[in-house]
Amino acid sequence: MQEHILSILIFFPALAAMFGFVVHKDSVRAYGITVAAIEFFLSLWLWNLYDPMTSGMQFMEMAPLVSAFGISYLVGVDGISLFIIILSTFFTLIGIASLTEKRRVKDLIITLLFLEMTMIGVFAALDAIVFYVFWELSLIPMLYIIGAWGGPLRIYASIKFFLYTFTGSLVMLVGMLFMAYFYYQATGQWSFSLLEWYRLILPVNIQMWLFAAFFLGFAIKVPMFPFHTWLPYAHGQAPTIGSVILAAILLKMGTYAFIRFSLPLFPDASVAFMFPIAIIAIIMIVYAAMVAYAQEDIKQVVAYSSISHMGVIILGIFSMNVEGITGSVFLMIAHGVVSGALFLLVGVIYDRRHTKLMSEFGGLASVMPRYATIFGIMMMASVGLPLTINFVGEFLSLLGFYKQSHSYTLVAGTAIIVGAIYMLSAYKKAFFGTVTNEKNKNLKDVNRTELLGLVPLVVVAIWLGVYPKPLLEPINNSVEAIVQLMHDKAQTLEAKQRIPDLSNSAGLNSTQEAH
Amino acid sequence: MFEAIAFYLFAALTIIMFTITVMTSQALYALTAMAAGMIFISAFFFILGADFLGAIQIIVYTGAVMAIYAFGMMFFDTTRNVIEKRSNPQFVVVLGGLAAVLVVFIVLAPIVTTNLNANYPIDLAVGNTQAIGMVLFTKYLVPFELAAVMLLVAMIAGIVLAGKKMDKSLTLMAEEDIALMHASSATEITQEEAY
Amino acid sequence: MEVYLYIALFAPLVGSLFAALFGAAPKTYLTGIAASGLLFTSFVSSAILLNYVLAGHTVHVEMMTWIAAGDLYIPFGFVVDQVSVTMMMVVSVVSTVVHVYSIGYMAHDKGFNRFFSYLSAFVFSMMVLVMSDNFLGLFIGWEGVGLCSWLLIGFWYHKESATWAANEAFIMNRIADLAMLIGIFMLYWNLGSLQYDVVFANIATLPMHIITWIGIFLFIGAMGKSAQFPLHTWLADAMEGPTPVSALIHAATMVTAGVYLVVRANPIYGLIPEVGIVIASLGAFVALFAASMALVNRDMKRIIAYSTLSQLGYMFVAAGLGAYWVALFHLMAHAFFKALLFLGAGNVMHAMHDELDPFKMGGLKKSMKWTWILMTLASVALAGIYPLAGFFSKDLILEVAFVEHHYVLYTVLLLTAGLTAFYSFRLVALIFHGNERHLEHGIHPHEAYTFMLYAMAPLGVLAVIAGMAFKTPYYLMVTHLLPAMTYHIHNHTTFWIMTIGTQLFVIAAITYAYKKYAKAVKVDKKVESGLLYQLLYNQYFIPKIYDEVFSKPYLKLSKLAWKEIDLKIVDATVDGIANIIYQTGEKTHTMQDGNLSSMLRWMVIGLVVLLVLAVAFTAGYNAVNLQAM
Amino acid sequence: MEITLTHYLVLSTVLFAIGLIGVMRRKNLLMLFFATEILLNAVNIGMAAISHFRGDYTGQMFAFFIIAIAASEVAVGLGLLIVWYKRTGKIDLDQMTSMRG
Repeated sequence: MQEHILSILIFFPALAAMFGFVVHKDSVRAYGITVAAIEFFLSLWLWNLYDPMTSGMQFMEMAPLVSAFGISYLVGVDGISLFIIILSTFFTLIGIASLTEKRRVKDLIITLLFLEMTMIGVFAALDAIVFYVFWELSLIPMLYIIGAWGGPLRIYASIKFFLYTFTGSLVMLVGMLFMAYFYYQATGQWSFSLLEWYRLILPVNIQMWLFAAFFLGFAIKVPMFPFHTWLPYAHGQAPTIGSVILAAILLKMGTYAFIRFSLPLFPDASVAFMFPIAIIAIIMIVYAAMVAYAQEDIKQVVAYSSISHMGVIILGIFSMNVEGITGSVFLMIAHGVVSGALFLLVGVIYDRRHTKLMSEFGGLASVMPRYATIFGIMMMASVGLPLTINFVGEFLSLLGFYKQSHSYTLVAGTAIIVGAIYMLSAYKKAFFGTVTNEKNKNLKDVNRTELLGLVPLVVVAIWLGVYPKPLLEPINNSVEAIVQLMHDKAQTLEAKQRIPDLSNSAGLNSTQEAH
Repeated sequence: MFEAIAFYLFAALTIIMFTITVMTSQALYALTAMAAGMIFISAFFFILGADFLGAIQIIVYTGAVMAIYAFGMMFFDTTRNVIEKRSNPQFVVVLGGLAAVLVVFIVLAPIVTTNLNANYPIDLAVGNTQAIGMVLFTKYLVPFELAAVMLLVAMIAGIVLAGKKMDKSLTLMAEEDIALMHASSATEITQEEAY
Repeated sequence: MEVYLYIALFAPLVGSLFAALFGAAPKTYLTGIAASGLLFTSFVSSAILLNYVLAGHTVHVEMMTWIAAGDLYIPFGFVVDQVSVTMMMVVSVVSTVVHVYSIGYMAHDKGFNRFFSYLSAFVFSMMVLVMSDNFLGLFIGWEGVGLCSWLLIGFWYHKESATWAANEAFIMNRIADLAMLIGIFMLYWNLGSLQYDVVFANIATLPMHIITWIGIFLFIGAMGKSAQFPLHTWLADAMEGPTPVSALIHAATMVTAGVYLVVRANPIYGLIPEVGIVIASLGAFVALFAASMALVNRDMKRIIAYSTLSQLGYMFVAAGLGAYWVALFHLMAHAFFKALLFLGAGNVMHAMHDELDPFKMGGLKKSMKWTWILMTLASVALAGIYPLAGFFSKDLILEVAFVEHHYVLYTVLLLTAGLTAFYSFRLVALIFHGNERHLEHGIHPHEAYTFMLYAMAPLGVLAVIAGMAFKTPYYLMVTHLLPAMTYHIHNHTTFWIMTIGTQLFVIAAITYAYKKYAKAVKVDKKVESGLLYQLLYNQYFIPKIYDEVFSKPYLKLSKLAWKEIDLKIVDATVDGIANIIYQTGEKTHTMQDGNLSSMLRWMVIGLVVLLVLAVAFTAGYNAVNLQAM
Repeated sequence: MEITLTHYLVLSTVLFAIGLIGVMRRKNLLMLFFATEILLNAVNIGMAAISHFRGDYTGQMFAFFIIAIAASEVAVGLGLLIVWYKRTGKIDLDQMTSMRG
């Protein structure tokens, strides 16, 4: 079973979703929680089996699909994908456990389980075609969730979401095909295996084109400025569970793909595009933070804050050194936890008042103290306070990029200022002051179902902020392998210089660990 | 020399015949011109040594297809001129001409010919018909059978489609009844459209 | 000794978590007493550690790894050495006193339990800040105290002004924190470590301009926390918080963290005296600047806050001139008497039903005798009259400036000393002497609970003796770590002239203050409408300028970014592209008119287009190939 | 003067163009059918010529099947045409617009 654990992880939810159709309507919730819990424990078991000292892929499975073109079902995990997979199972569990939706619960749970399959599939896939298939498949359940359970503008939002991301991924597909064709030209064999592609050193000009093609697909998913406008609509219209999964997991697909595809495949192009992308990332950070500050709807604040944080992640990825990339991977997890929690929290108040406008609230801290406390903790985590989960990632990402450019980091660092501005002012508007709105006078504090979802998130947010080592270590090892690969593959002088060579400093590392 | 004369002669004849077919407003002229054109085309096949194909051309086109057309035209009023609304006749000619010029250009341009090997080389020792038979019943057997079935299907389809209401003979019916029949079918149509 | 270190560090955290358990529960004295008890434990542990350190040892422990990525390795490491133990003593003493005091002060507040939770959390963060053995650990504490400060300033969250002030404090501190992070980044990429010992051992190997930049960035970080100009406005506004908070956080401990940072990083600043001069000049400027605002203010707590600001300026002058131990010494002495002053102000506020305008008080010495005595004591110490604490620490800074030949700084500081004496006693005179103006408002003051006064007593004692008794042993201890510089004016005549001159100047200022305000308060309309008065009263219009130049335009810009750029440009472009495609379909669907003939024409057009493309591409391909050949 | 493949291809093209013009020009469905026959025959000439000049039977085979298809097309097409005529009494293309998009 151990050698097939990844396949089980990927297809168990889908299988369970199929069986979900025959489960009775009243017991489907319990069924969903059970399935998600089993899946979550499976993923924890995967973590337990995972060897943190190995940098390469583990639990690889291979089955040829179209052998003529070298397409095969190839999956595996390393330190980078492992925790995002666990995050996916974790959030599916939390999402189903704290589900407050009343309409067509059965369909929703089946959709979520199907979505879980696609998410894990994306992060486990090591074959470009398999990756692409899961990548696109993940759109469908999300489209369905937004379109069927969303707000009044749900059709517009879901179509925008779908078409936008779909357009990007088509360009990406073209890139993938060309990459495979190039591989064929170079080796005489077709292969879509990423691990095979890694071995290929592409000419710099081809790298540029391919990088651009992949970039569009990933950038829209992230979403990077100026391709971000689908996100506020999607979040604004999606039901709570949709926003949670979207923010926590789906956005990470883009940044994950940057690390998995763009960096190791096109090291020279990555270095060449580093500063343009850094500028985009800085725009994302500052601009999204400003827009978030101007919002009137609390969910939009969180939505734009996601964009702002994704900017930091991008910056970390393109720092091209171990500190920065490790930080950005960690920040993906961190942002998943924090933004997921914030969306859940917004959902709590939306369930009670059916509005998300901050002007409708005020003084909630005295009516709902526990809610305000949890929101406060998560807000502080989002702002990046040390000893919360976000800080570790944010610090490492910025630290990493500082190596590449001092002035850019200084500007990007304003993230910690502008982030505090919009978050604190939103918190102030919603929670502080006196209760002016009659409707808020008798609001109930968070109930047990909601706490079931929120408390684990708070625990994780603080636990990983204080003790990030269990995650950082495997991530670090895998990232080191990627950085070394990039350094070895780099052709231009600039890339050689910008990407550190770890093989020389290996001795230095061990002495440092010794003391 | 003889080949050249024959080619140019038949080329000119074919072009004239087909031009008439396309341009005339008399259906009968068009039919006749086309039948003639078909026969002239078979001449090319004979020149090219494809005797069997030439024979088929005459039999199938002039014998069968033209006969079907002739029968078909009996349903329509062929004595009158075909009245057609023309829109942008120049445009049509320019477009057709342009397509021709382009294809000619492609044909005349040096085609990169890299050792095309004949799959089924022509063996001059064997007669054309025999050779055709050899190829047709070995390599192209399945397509041949399929074509045969297709023809059968087409034949039945033609009969079924054209044979509707064949129990009523339009030639023997009184004028009023025909008008009545047309009217009822017209209402049928309007009903269908209503759906 | 490690056990004591952990007790000293984690006892406040335990207290905080314990109080947090009762966060939503109704008020129970248990939380206050437990938190105070645990802090006392922390204090005792700190004292034991102090004893240990006095014997010449230091304690350095590494609890566990925190962040390890790439070459970066940051543990939770704690060090107790001469500098940090001084801070630990200051923090634990003042916070224990403030905790006990708060049991009385907050007795009637609904958020009693919550308050103790926050307050103890603050002490924990402060302990982390001073005990950490690396820069990032310091940063944890740095942000932690920022968070607690936010929570405590906004403690009465239903007040708009309180929450606004809380956010202002947090955001302003964040601005400085960014600079500090950049400083940390520079240290890491240049030295490969953030541990104090590694950094300080290798800092001299770096090129000068990098050290300078590191020094500048770290100092900007310190400026935020210590509310130096131009990041000073939050401190006065922070007075919206409960008074014990002001005493602990915004007078004694947190705001001095900046000074602590500069002192701690003295091996860096020792290499860059030019930056030191800038720090000292800024400190002197802030000292005078803040004192001038305190002269006319009519809000008791704000006056004390400006006084704090002014004294922080003094500390930075000392630190900037390389007299690190002097800065730390003044930090300690100041913590005692300023906390005392604030707690006294708290008593007055309670008695006056939260009235803050001293012009509406007066003659309180009758009903609040002990408060009067303690506050007067604190004010005397603040003014720097022999033999109280302020004399030893503050006059020392004047001497430092003099000995180092920075006569401009010296003059400014001397002038400020006079102003300090004046506004301190203006406050004392207005509150405790003269007519009982508060009777007009129907307020009948009463003395605070006795145990609160007892709680304040240790601070009173320390304010008196801290300078006299501690100076020499402290100097001997702390110079193990800090540069041992003695500042003696060699010429005895000059020394005596200076000392006595300063004393006389200060006494003159006190006398003037008493004379002007002790009897009857005459409001001089002409002075008040004067430009200078208006300037000072409105804090040089700086908050207003910030509001106009930064806050409002930022909000406007944000609205613009959202409504105009995001919705009307970025999103509209996307929608526009979609619309173009949609419109194209809408326009061209007439092509599908169902007429076979026109469809055939379209087909032929398509054919022609394809043929053209074929010809063009073939020609292009051939051209390229021919070229290649 | 030798007749080459090119000659035949040009002739084929010219005939095809005539057919195209017919296809575009004709509004009468029956006449349109005639034009399509011309198109097919034009291609046939090309096929046979290529077969001849390349010495390969494949071209003739294609021509052969094209003829078969043309025959079927006529049978079915004419049947449909008659049905349509019986229903409407017209075989004018401009009237057939039920496929309007």
